[in-house]
Amino acid sequence: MVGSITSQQNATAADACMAAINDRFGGSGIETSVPNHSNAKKYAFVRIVCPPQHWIALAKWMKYDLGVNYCSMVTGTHFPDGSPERGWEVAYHFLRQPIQDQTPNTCTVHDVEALSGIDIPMEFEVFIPLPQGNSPTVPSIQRIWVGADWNEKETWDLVGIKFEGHINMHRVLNPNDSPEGFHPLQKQHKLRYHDYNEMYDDPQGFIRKPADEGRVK
Amino acid sequence: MEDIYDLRSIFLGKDSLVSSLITSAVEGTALEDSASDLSFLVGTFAVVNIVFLMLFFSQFGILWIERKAAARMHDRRGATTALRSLWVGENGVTAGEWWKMLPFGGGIVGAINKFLNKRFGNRDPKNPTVDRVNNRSWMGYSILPGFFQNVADGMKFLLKEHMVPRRADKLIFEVSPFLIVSSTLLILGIIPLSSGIYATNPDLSILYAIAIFGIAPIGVFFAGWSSNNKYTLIGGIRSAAQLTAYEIPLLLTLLSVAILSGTFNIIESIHFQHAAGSWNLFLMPLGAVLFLVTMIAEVERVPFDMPEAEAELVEGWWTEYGGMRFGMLFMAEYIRTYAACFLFTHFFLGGWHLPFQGTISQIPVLGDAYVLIPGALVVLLKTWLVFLVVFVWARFSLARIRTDQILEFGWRMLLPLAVVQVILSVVYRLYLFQPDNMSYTAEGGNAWDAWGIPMFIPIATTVLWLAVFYVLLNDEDKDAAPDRMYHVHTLQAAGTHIPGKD
Amino acid sequence: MAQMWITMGPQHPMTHGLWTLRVKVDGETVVDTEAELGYIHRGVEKICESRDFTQITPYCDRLCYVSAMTWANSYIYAAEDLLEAEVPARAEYIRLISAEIQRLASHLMWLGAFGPDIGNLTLMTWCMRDREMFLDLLQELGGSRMHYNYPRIGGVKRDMPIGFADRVIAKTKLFEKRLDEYEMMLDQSTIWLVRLQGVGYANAESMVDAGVSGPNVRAAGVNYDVRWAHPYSVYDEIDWEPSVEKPTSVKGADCFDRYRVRMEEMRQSCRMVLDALNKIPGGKNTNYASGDEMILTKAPTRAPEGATGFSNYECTRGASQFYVQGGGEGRGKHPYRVSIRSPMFITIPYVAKTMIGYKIADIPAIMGSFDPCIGETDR
Amino acid sequence: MPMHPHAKPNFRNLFWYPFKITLVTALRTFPFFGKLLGKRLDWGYHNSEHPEFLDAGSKTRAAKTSEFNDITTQTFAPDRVTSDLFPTLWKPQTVQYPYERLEEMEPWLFVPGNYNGRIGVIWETCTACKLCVTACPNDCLHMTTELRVDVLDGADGEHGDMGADLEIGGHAAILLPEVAATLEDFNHVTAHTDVPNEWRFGEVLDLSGSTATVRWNDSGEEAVLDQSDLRVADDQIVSGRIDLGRCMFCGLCMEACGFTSFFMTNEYDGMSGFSRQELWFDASRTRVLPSLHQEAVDTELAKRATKERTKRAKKAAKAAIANKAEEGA
Repeated sequence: MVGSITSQQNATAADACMAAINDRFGGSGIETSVPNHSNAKKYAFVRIVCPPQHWIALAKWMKYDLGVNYCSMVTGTHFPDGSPERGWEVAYHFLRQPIQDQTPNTCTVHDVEALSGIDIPMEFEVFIPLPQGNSPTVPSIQRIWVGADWNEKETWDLVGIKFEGHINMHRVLNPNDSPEGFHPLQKQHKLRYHDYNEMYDDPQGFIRKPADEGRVK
Repeated sequence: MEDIYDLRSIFLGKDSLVSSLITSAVEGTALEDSASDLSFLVGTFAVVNIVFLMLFFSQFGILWIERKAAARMHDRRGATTALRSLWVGENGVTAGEWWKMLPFGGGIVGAINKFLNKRFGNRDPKNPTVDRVNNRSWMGYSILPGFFQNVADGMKFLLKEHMVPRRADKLIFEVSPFLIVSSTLLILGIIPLSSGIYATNPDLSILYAIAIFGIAPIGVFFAGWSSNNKYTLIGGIRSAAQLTAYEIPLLLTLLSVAILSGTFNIIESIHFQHAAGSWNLFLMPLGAVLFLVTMIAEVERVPFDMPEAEAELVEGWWTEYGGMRFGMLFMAEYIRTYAACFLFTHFFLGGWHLPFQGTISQIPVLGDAYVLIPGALVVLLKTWLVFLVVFVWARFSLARIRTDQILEFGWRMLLPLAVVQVILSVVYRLYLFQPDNMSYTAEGGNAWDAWGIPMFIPIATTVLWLAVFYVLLNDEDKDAAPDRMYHVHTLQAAGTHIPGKD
Repeated sequence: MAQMWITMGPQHPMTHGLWTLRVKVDGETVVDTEAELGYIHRGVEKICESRDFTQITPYCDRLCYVSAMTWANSYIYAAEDLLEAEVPARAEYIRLISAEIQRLASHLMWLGAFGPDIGNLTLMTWCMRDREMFLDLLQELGGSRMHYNYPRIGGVKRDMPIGFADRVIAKTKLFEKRLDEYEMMLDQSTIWLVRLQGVGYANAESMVDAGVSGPNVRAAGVNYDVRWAHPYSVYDEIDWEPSVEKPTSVKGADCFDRYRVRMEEMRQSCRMVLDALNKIPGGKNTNYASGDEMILTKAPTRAPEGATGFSNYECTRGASQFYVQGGGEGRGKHPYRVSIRSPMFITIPYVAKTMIGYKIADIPAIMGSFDPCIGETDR
Repeated sequence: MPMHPHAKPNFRNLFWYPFKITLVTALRTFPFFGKLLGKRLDWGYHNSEHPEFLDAGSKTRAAKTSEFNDITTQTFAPDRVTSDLFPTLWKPQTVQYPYERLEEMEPWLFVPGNYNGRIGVIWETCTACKLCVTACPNDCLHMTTELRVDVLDGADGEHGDMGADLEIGGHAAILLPEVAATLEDFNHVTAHTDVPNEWRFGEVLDLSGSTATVRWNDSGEEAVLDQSDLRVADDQIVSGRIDLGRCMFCGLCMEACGFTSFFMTNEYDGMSGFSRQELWFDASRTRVLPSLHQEAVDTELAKRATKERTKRAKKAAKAAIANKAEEGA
């Protein structure tokens, strides 16, 4: 049996990451914390809140100095009722996936105890709050992580957050001929059933057509 | 040895029933002079029809064999009940009673089937709705399940719409299936079912077979090109490349058969195998293997079905064909396969001759009975066996080879081996064959003796090739593979570990 | 021949779903590719915003129809992170067992689709035959054959039925023998090897950079398995090891490596299931009533204001992630935003670029070896 | 061609192994042959290693279907039960639906309430609390009113006197014995129809002595009947009108029900139609026979009887107080 990464290793590595970020970016408005997940094994991760102007510098440093090589998820959220400085938010999730020796035909054993420093897998969560407005804009990290490419496309497509410097931005999930400015995950768009008027009287599909009414309460 | 069931002499012999009937019918009329021509015409017409009908209907056998064998190899067993579902039950006649559709003998079949179902069938009387929904209000199993599936398929194809793609080359698109099907049907013309049952017998029938086999690729390429579809285009080009590459080894293999038999005629080569005392399979196993491999490629079956690789080319050069034209192409492919099996039977398995026929036929009572077995039946059984053992088994065991690998295999492996086989055949015929010992009697000859040992050459050849086979089978470089050939870090083989203890 | 674009899809045997691969070919060689997604975009993220936390689970089942259990589990862990629910140990074991059985079923579906891609039809029926065994097991738990809706926030829907453990053991042990049969047919077949080996190389660094995950990167020697790196369920308590393929070429992993790594994962899943049944608290042949505290605890239904939940889960095709934002009291029981990270959404565009330089006949081999699933890709 | 070092295309691999394994598989499927070839081909297919495949409960359930598919005496293969269609066939095989159905061969998969089939409601115990309607993620459940006989009214035994009485203008019902007799053989899973209603409903026009005049709802005819033949019926709200076109069979409604009157039945086919309108299943179609869940009905009966008793006791106490007050006055 091969052991998994222990919670001790995990906590130590998370603290080390926080300390490193604080060393490098302390006082620039970047807040770092190490919370624990409250599910299952409650392992620790690094949570960073970064203002958009420092984001590219932080991202480059994370990629090249902190060993964060994996951009897994970009989430945009629309807060129409939020505070003026947080009308939108982009949440990035990164992973650190250590790549072992890639020489052909050598063995990469799962020796957990030998792992240390930036070789320990770690999870990063970066929040970038954006002010209220019609055109939320973040600098693109497409050049830093290839994995951010399609994630940013999707975030723009669904939420409408513009990624400055993103090359070849286009619709990925919505049809290519969607109207400009239509981003369905913005909160002003309400859920409705497609072609509801064939069967129902209301967009939510609660009310039947009159022919079947009468017995329904 | 001649088969005793001689259809041609019944219809075409000098004193046959047909000829005497026609002679008496036209006696005294203006046609009297051409009586022999007339009887030849009528007799040939009858023989050709009978032969083609036999070949056609026996072809259901291979489709059925393939389906059933596939089910076994796939580890599933399901009844196909297509024809039964076509029957919409009315007035108490239900879909289950499919035997009522038979032209005659339905009562007996039905009684047997009912007995079997009563004895072995599902005895659930409680599913009337399900059975009604499926038009099967009497449930159970049938004899020969799925045998008529192909009839049902054909009926379905006939009912489908025929479409020509927009901007396709309509003339060529329509013509090429007929080119393929008609050229394929021509092959059946020279295939004998026994020494007395064949449609025609040209002197150079082996060459004729090769020539006809070479026509269909042109149709295939036409079909691929004319469909105005990129998939069919690529499929057609692949097909052309592949068929060209495999024609040549095939030709060389058949040439070596011809060299060994000393004839270009199929029937004569079968007679030769009996007269010389050994089937060609035991004299040229390499040739047999080459013939099968090239034939699998010629009929585009797995593992050489790149031209119609459904994973990337949808259906290859067939893609745009629908309805009965698709059905005809499908049928043509199976007829080609069937013809390939027949040719293998005739060239390598002694045609209508039973195993050890020469020896056993000399035994007083048993021998007489042995010879009574119809040659056509023997040919069909051998053909079906070849189809089952080679074509079906390979199809369901192997994957598909890439185009470049197919061509490389054809040009670099099969072609040199075919040349080797030609040389071997020449050597056998010139130096090891003893024509004096040939005998065309029922007993058969013994032309492959050496040093006084009867049948030494075929036995030695077979043993030699079996040895080669065995060596190749165990030709594993054990030092190169100290552990498993794949090397993921699971150290224990499956099923050996005890959970929690390892 | 001049170069030409071929549009493969949205309905094409190679796509394993609904998407379009536009291929530029020069003769038989692929020169350029372009992936087009979104054909079955259903807006699951939008739907989830108007459903309460329990009602989201069946939608997450439907993200991927071949591995519904893992996707539902993935969501459940995010929701538990958000709602701070405690899960009983027995429920965690049952979740692990169900997820690993689902992984077996999903990998069998992959292998069954991969076989016809290479041209071996027998493989498909064999895999479907064996997948039936595991679907039957999951049906006993969840009640359906595909979309189980089995895990709940704070536990699972119902306990294992009596006799379930015996059936799991019998079927798993049989399946380990069947795996040997598969290897006999595939690993020992030269045609299978020459079709897969040396085809579809993908480098470890480039894959990690592009966001490819799961078995696809483990095939290239990257030792990252979420179950190992961030053990979420009880994966750190049972006997298993991540299946990581040794790199064989500087070019990275080929189709054969990816095939091998999944075959080994199936072995590991069998091992995990058998071991978990031995170690499960409460015993394998007991059956607690639905709602018993051994299998389900009462979880809060309303999320704290501004709280977020995140789960990183080793799905059958890679790391699936859910990010759930709670809406607080104002939003009632509904989440404010549910974001789904599908491993295949990022992988498919990457794979499309991987094909350049290989033959047309290699397209299904490469695509199939990455195991695409369009349900989760388009969401 | 780049090649794995340990995967050389030798003759054995090219020719023999893939062929061998398909041959073995094919031979194993033959009735006698596969078994005769012994353990070498067997590889644990016939469950010699794991005799504990079935638990006692599943065996009992299997015995229930032995009438038409006797699987109790058979051995089981881990991937499929062997069939008795050909007793010699020792091979897992395709279940030949609709000739055979899975629930007959593998009854442990289809425990009532375990399988997520079409929803079914026991009217008798439904309290119209709407929990199921709120739990439905797709809004496919609706409430509807049905005429029904309350479990409490005219119940036998200890709760017999707790039900309501017939009253003019109210509804009455009479038991149709011939329909009730067919219910015993009624199979939800294969019938695909409404459960036949064993009650005939009518409106009470007049009550005189021990007889009652009733106008039947179905025919409009009037009839004079003995009151003891009639049961009190009521127009009550039940859940369970369902738009099957939207249902995703998640089973959340079943879990939401606090009265165990909501079930997922074992019906998995026959839920199709030519229009979306046909997919609206009425409450009569989703009704589950109470006899299938007699325990739940009995529990609910006892619960309601207790409630009724408390109610009556309270009423009596109130009346007593009022009486006392009157007396005092």
